[in-house]
Amino acid sequence: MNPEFILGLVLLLGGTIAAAFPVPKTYLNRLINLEISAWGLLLLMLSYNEALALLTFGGVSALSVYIFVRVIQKKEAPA
Amino acid sequence: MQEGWIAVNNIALMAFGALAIIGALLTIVERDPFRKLISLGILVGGSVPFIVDRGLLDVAIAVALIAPLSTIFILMVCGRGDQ
Amino acid sequence: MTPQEAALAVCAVIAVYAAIRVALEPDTLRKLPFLNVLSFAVAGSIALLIPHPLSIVAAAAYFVGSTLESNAIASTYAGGLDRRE
Amino acid sequence: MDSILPAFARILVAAAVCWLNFILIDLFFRLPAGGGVVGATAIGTHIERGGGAIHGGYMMGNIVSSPDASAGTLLASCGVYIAGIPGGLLATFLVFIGNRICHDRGYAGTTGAITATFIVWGFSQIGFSPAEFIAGMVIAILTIQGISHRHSSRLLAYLWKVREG
Repeated sequence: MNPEFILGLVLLLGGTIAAAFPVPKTYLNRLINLEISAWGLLLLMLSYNEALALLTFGGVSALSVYIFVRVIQKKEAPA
Repeated sequence: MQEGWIAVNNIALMAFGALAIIGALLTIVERDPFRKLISLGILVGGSVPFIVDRGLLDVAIAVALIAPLSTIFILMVCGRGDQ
Repeated sequence: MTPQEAALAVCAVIAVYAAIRVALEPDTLRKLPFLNVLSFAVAGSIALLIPHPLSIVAAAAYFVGSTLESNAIASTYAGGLDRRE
Repeated sequence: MDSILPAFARILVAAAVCWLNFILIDLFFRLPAGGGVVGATAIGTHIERGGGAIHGGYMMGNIVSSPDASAGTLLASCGVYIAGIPGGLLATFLVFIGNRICHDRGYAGTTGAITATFIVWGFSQIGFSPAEFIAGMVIAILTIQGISHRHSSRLLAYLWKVREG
């Protein structure tokens, strides 16, 4: 139980709840709150000392944010 | 002296953990997207020293360069703020 | 108390102070100078935590990334995306 | 080797040296004249709206949105702390690359990093530690950007008026 583990769990749970129930209920707020839980998962992986997993997760997380952004742009565009 | 060094390191890491908690709470509480992204910057600043303290410096470099990239991606959805 | 410990303590205290000032500032664009103070403090403590040659690169990468983020937020807030898009 | 001054007094001396270094170089490269990018101009306007002076606001906006002499001083102190003079020159190169990424010419940051490298190295020969200069630079940027935007922007505008003559 090192500090990274506890901090990661707190961030993961808080970010997930905040992404499920965002206060102004927009897609953008859900996406930003999802970033909190992404950082919590990164700290959780850090507590197991997995360097390769951290690198891969960082890259894939940025890629998935880009895909979400494209989806939101297509959804909110005036048809 | 060695114990003193470890103790100061631990106190500094507690401060950075507090930084991450402040950033996460602020990101959840704020309502404007720009203010949420600035608070996310506080969260990143609190998390990177934990990666450095483990000795994973290459991971820290990659993460510190990828985090602003995803912020810029999110900014593509935000319109301009109220002047 | 060695110089490294004193410097690390100063950096950590200033980082927490800057975060509290960011939380209390009402104007959105005037939050960014406080965020800049925070990234100075974090970049300094990255170099102070582990004295290894690669940590210069880590501190510079963190600092440049944070500056780029502030720049993009300020440009988008001021009026439309800049030419980076 | 033990110096007469205690650690925190030496940190304050280092803060004064770093403050003079980066303020003089930023004034020399005309940072308060105007915003370099759109975001810097917007930050200056908001600071003026909050009761500050416009030229000080431009300079604070430029410090926020591109690595200038203050960032050069900090990273050069980190480099000298870790690896001596070569570390400082490596930090200078990284600051130059960072300036290029942020759409800036990059003269202020590079010059500040080079002068700071030799200043910090010189002070480390007479009993100061480079770690104290890292903390000193953080305190120096705190006095400009983090205490009160109104008063620091007025101080910077006054210095800019003095430099303009």
